[in-house]
Amino acid sequence: MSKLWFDIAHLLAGGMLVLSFALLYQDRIAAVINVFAVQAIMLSLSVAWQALVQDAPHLIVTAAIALVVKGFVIPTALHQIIRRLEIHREVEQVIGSGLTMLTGLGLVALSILLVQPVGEVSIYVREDLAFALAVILLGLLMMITRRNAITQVVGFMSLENGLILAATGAKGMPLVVEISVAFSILIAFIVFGVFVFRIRERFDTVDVSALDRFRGERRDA
Amino acid sequence: MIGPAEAVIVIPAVAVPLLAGVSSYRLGASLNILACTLTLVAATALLFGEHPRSNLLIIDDFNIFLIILTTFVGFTTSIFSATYLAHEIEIGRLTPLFLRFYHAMYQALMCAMNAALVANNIGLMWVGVEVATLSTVMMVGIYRTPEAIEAAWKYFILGSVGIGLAFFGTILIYLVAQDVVGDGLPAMSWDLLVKSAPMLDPKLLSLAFVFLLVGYGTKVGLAPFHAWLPDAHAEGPTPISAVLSGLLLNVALYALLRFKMVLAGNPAAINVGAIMVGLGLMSLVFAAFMLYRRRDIKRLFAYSSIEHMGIATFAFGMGGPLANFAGLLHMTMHSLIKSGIFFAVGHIAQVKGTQRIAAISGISVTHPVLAVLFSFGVIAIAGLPPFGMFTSEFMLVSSTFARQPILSIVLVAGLLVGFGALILRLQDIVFGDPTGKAHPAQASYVPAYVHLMLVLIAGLWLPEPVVEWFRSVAALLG
Amino acid sequence: MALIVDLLMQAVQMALVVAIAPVVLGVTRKVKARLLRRIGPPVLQPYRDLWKLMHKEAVLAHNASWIYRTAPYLIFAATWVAAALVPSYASGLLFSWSADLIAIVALLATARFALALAGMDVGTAFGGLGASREMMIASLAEPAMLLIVFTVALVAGTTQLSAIATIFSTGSVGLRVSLALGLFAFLFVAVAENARIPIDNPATHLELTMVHEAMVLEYSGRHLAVIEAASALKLVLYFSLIICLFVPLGIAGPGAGMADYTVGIAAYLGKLLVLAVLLPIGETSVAKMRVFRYPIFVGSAFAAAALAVFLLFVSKGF
Amino acid sequence: MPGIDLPATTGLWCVAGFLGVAGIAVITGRHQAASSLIYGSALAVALVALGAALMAFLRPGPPWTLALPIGLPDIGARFRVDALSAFFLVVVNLGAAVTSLYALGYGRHEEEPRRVLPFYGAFLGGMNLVVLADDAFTFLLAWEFMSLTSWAIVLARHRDPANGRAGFIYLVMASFGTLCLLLALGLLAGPAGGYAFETIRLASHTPFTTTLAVVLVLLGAGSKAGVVPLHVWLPLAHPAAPSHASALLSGVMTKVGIYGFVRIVFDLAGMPNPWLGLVVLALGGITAVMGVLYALMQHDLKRLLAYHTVENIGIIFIGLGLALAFRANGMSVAAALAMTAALFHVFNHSVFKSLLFFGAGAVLTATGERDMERLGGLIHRMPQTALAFLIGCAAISALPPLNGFVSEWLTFQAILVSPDLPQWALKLTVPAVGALLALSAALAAACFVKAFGVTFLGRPRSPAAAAAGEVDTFSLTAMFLLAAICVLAGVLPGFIIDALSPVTSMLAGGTMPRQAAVPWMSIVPIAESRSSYNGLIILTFLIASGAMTAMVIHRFATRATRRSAIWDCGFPLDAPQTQYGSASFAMPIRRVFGSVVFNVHERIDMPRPGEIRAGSFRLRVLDPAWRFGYGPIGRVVTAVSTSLNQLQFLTIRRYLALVFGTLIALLVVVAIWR
Repeated sequence: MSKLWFDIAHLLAGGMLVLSFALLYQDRIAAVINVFAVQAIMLSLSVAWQALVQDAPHLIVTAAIALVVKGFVIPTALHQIIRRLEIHREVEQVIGSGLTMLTGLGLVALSILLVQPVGEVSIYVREDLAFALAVILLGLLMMITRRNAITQVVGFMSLENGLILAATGAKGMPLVVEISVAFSILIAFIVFGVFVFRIRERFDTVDVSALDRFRGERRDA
Repeated sequence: MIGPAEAVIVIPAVAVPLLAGVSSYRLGASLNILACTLTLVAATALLFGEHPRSNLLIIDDFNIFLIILTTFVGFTTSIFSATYLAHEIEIGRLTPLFLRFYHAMYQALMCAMNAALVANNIGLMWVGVEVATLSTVMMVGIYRTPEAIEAAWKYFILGSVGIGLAFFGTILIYLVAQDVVGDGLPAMSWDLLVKSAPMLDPKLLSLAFVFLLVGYGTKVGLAPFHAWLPDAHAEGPTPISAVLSGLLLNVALYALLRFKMVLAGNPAAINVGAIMVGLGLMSLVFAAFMLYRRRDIKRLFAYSSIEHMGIATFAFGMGGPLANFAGLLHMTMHSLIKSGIFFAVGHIAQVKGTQRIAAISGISVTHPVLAVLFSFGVIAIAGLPPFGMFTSEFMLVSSTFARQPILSIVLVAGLLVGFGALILRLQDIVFGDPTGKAHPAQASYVPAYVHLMLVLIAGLWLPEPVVEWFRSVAALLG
Repeated sequence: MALIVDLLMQAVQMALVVAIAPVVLGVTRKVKARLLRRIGPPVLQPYRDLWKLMHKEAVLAHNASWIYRTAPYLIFAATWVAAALVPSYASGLLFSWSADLIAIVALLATARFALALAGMDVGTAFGGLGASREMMIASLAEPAMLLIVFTVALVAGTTQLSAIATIFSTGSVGLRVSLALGLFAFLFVAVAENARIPIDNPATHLELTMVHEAMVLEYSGRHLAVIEAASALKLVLYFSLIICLFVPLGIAGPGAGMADYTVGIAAYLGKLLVLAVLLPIGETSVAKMRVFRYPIFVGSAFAAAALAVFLLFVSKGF
Repeated sequence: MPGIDLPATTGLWCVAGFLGVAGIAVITGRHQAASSLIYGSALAVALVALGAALMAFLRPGPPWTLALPIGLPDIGARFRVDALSAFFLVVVNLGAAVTSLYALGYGRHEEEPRRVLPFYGAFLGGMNLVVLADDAFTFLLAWEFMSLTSWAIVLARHRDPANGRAGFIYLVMASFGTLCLLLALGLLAGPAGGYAFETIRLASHTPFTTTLAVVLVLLGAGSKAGVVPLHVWLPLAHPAAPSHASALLSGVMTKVGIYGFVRIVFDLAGMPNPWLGLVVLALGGITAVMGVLYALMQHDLKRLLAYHTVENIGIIFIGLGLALAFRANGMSVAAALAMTAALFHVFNHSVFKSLLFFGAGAVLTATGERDMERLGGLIHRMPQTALAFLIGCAAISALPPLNGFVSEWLTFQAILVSPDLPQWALKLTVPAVGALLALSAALAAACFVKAFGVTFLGRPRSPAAAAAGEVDTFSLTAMFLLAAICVLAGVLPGFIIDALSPVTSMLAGGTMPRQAAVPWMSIVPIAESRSSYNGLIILTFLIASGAMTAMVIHRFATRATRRSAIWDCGFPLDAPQTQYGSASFAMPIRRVFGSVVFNVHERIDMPRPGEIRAGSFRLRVLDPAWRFGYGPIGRVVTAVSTSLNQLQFLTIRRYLALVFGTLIALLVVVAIWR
């Protein structure tokens, strides 16, 4: 296929990476959710593009799921939650965003370093892979640098975006659709959990006020 | 027509909706046992006849004994859980509605684990492991106590991250294999992967393994990915602790080993052994020290599971026929003993009405039979003869010292530290003046005794076929 | 015929040591008295004492056990057997090989064991006091003694007393540093073992200082007689040890004739007399020690003997 | 040919028999007559085993071997009876038989027989199996099984927290030992895993391997035997068990530990360097003196005996160390002498230590007291026990003409040969060790004067002691049997020495001169000119001269005897506390050695005259092994576990951070690695 097609694929993947950085940078929850929605849409675009490139129609399903579930349903749900829990102005970071950014850059460098040296695998898959890996690592980074449950969920979801990106990048990989469905269910569970257990603050406890005394084997037991 | 290999997946799968529909918990429990029995029968049927490989399923020396082990422990646990849950219902800790859910999830778990074991496809195996994780998450939280929910939540989050990383590793493996084996299912099937291992790109392979190690290592409970394990064991219902420790950890380790086989076939790939040795030793030593400060009896044995998974991982990391043999034996013995211990612990916690070690003492006075059962279990898990774990630790330590004296010193130190903690708690619980209630436990000791009997036999004599399986697998593991 | 003679000689040896033991004691007492400007009892007084004791009734405490009654005989027997095995006037006697120097030391330990038990039998404060102090002293004196045995054995290449005597009497050994040290140590040990000043005073009954007397405090009559005889015998035994280890001159070797034997006996008696005179001189020239200074006294003997042994291990030349 | 493996087969059947006895005990444990049944059948099995062992020991042929298709795959479970194992089988089963006999009476007083009976048979079986085993796996399995069963017996009186502590320390130390042996055998077997002793024996080991293995075995077997500073568990665990079990633990199981040492070091590990002999020697000397000093400080009769076991182990190790040194220098006769001395002492100690523990058990059943400060005057109440115990005391104090003296005498003779050793360090160590040995012998005498004097002589110090009564016939029979052996082995040592010669020729490559050839049945270590000893004649002389004296006295003296009150220098106090007790007896020796060896704290509170309050005397003796060895280790473990324990309470985010960190680290590794 012509080079252009790959460049577009790269563009989309690169766009996701940039959005991951935006996620890291953002510290107001509402904004974070919006950025994530954009990333999800970007993902669905790139998946759709892959479907076109690999002429694998079933990938369209994945793209659709990504668009609908992660682009619209979940963001709206999250917006509702934060409104319900009155934390939409919450600003919470463990380490300053500047440092986070630097770490993020380091991670990107690392992932490129890891994937770059070319083997038999065709070049563009490689570079796609580098982007995907970077997105994953950044998502993980986001999960551990945010105290707020919602932002952590978002971090996990962007990690999962990276996974889908990689999976769809792998030509002719079976079960991709099923797996993306499974992941969406998983995320639904998490969001559901956040909602039901009313996790206001962090993943540490289901409910700070009620549970600090209940963490397994308290020191003072 | 479905052969036994498919049956071990299909039977539980069918049982799931069935059990979800049954309202009477007695009927549910017996149906549960029935399903497990059928699965066990199907599994034993695997011993006979040929099993043609497909791109999805495969039966070879490696997974056949694990399948039988899994179905067997699943079966005994189902018997145990019947009596256990009856008691839980009595004291009103659970409602029949939850039991319906519980039984369904139990079968889902069995189905998932069997799927992961018989899968010839890394994707299918991944799905199996993840479904198993989710179903156990459900059951860990079933008591709805704040601790239980918190434990389930921790398990859920850490598990999901593990899922993600493992999946990325799987994708990488596919990508690597794709160029050699070709697109689609073949590029994901074990036997082809192992066969074509030498041609695969070593660098990407190593990268993939790192993700798989972290992903599945979280399931195995290796330190520092272990955090979910102790709480999940301590807060969930005891039968689930039994299958978690006894089976799920094994399945995850099995997955890791399959990938190790692939890398072992590729000399240019990174030295997996060193990494596994490091993680194994870390888990062993860490868990050994953690054992001392445990106040909750189930959490205590959860940490001992971490310790033993560490030992097994260390063994496979060392490699070589003896160490691999020891590792396989260790896996097997651990799942039998540990589930047996959890049976005993469950009964103890029920009769004493608490899981706090400080509140349990002198059960050899009040419940001699239970005490003997428990003591034998702990003695076996501590690696004392004449039980099977002594054999595996004998092979491991002795063969290691001849090759890596320093490592084996660390290993021995860790073993000794853990040993001390276990014996200390054993004496606290079994001996001394009795505390708490003395009323007889209504419990079925049979499953636990069967487990210990098997372990005892294995300690004195290993059947020929088992030795053969272990040998061939050990050779493959390199 | 030869066997008869041998048996006879052995018997003579046994009879001899028993017979002369009291008089040796008597001599030491007489000399000591003289040194203190006293007339002192006649030399044969010990015999009279024994005879008197034998004809007094024995008074036993109500709770005295059979150990109390048999101990004196066991003590005497052990000491006697030991004394009989030390070549006095002739080496290579019939039974001399039945026990070597180590065994003789051990026989004395047996006697001490019995004595200490006898002291504890009645259950008085003094008995226990004596026993415990006796064992404390012994625990230092016995190793010293054994090290002396090592010294001699390493020089002579044997622990067989008569063999040692034979070798030394030839004078081929010459003067040795190690043996000098050994002698020095041996004298200390002998003083300690025989309850002489400065360790113990056989004449005193001042409760807090006595050791040997404290153990036999309850004894009376014939039992006391036997014990007294045994301690006299022990003194002779140590004298004979000194004689045959360090001055074995004039001792009758194996296969000697009557003449040699008579010479031997004469020489032996002469040497005994000299020692019996020397001992009190030494005793009167020092003062009694405090109980807890014993370790230093006996310890010095131990040290000397140990030094001797080390020297010999390093080189046979010393 | 048929019957060639008869002893091995019989041995295995006896092991099965012992296990069967254990099985019966599990079934019939509740029943009244259970204890008689169990101990009776154990006695029967032990006698059979003893017979087989004696047959193998006295009629030495080629080793009898046997392999069963169990245990490790391919290697199987191998068994072998050669001269060495035959000797130890005799020791083990002699102890087992006599103990079972004793227990027929003693066992009746057991309040919770179900906590003892099942493990008794298993324990005996385990010990036999250790000696029979001929491959590393079987050996260690039996070894650990032995520890495990004895641990259960130690915990029979589990309600006393002190016993719980004892059991814990015991099992941990035991498993430490097993791990050391495991490492040693693994090293000798090599990475290929040639675990059969035959393979190890034939393999050629590098000097480094041998040295390392010997050191590890010294740790492993030494901890089982009770070598200082690995002895701490012993004085805790041995007294905690019921007395007949204590006898087995102290008298027999420690010997199995010695067997492990001898088997691996002399038979399997190849030819070690003479310096190792020096190490073993020095350890032995230290162990002997420390052991007896600790023993002297004890006031608990059984603990005193347990500590004294440590001393005897030290003496045995002195012999073994000398044997190592001599063998390494090719002085085979001297090596044989030292080895014989050690093994002879193994036999002797198993006999008289069992006897003494039986005595202690008898006292315990009669009075319910172990504390010597509350005993006394028992010789009137239980004369037969007293007599047997006295013989035991005399024998263990190495007094002629009993057996203890013979083995110590042989050890001294071995020391006297050592100037011929070439190595200077050895030249200088051996005399020092000789001095230590002499010291320990003398202290042992003091120790047992105290043990017997305070317990059996004097006046009763408690009503329980005053009301005691003689024990049953079974116990007495057992005790007098052992006493008789003490005397016999003392007066006729030649036979045992000759019987040991196949062992020494196998392990030391030489033998002592044949004693049967020596006239008058005296024994000769090297040559008659050097030294000889004849217990028989000594005994005859003692009896003869004693009898003669008695006759003379009774002929010429008055027989008149009067019983009266104690004189006690004129002011007798009838309070039994005025007697010398355990602490006061040991006081002078404590003053001499105590301050040096261990920090003794004496607190004396003396009321001034006229004050109306009780005076008090407090004594605390601390074992330095605790202060400098085990205390710190325990503290370290606690500290580490406490600091690590915080990882139990992190937040999920932190746990995720851990995962993330590890992942990144591994990724970096991969990145660098290529």
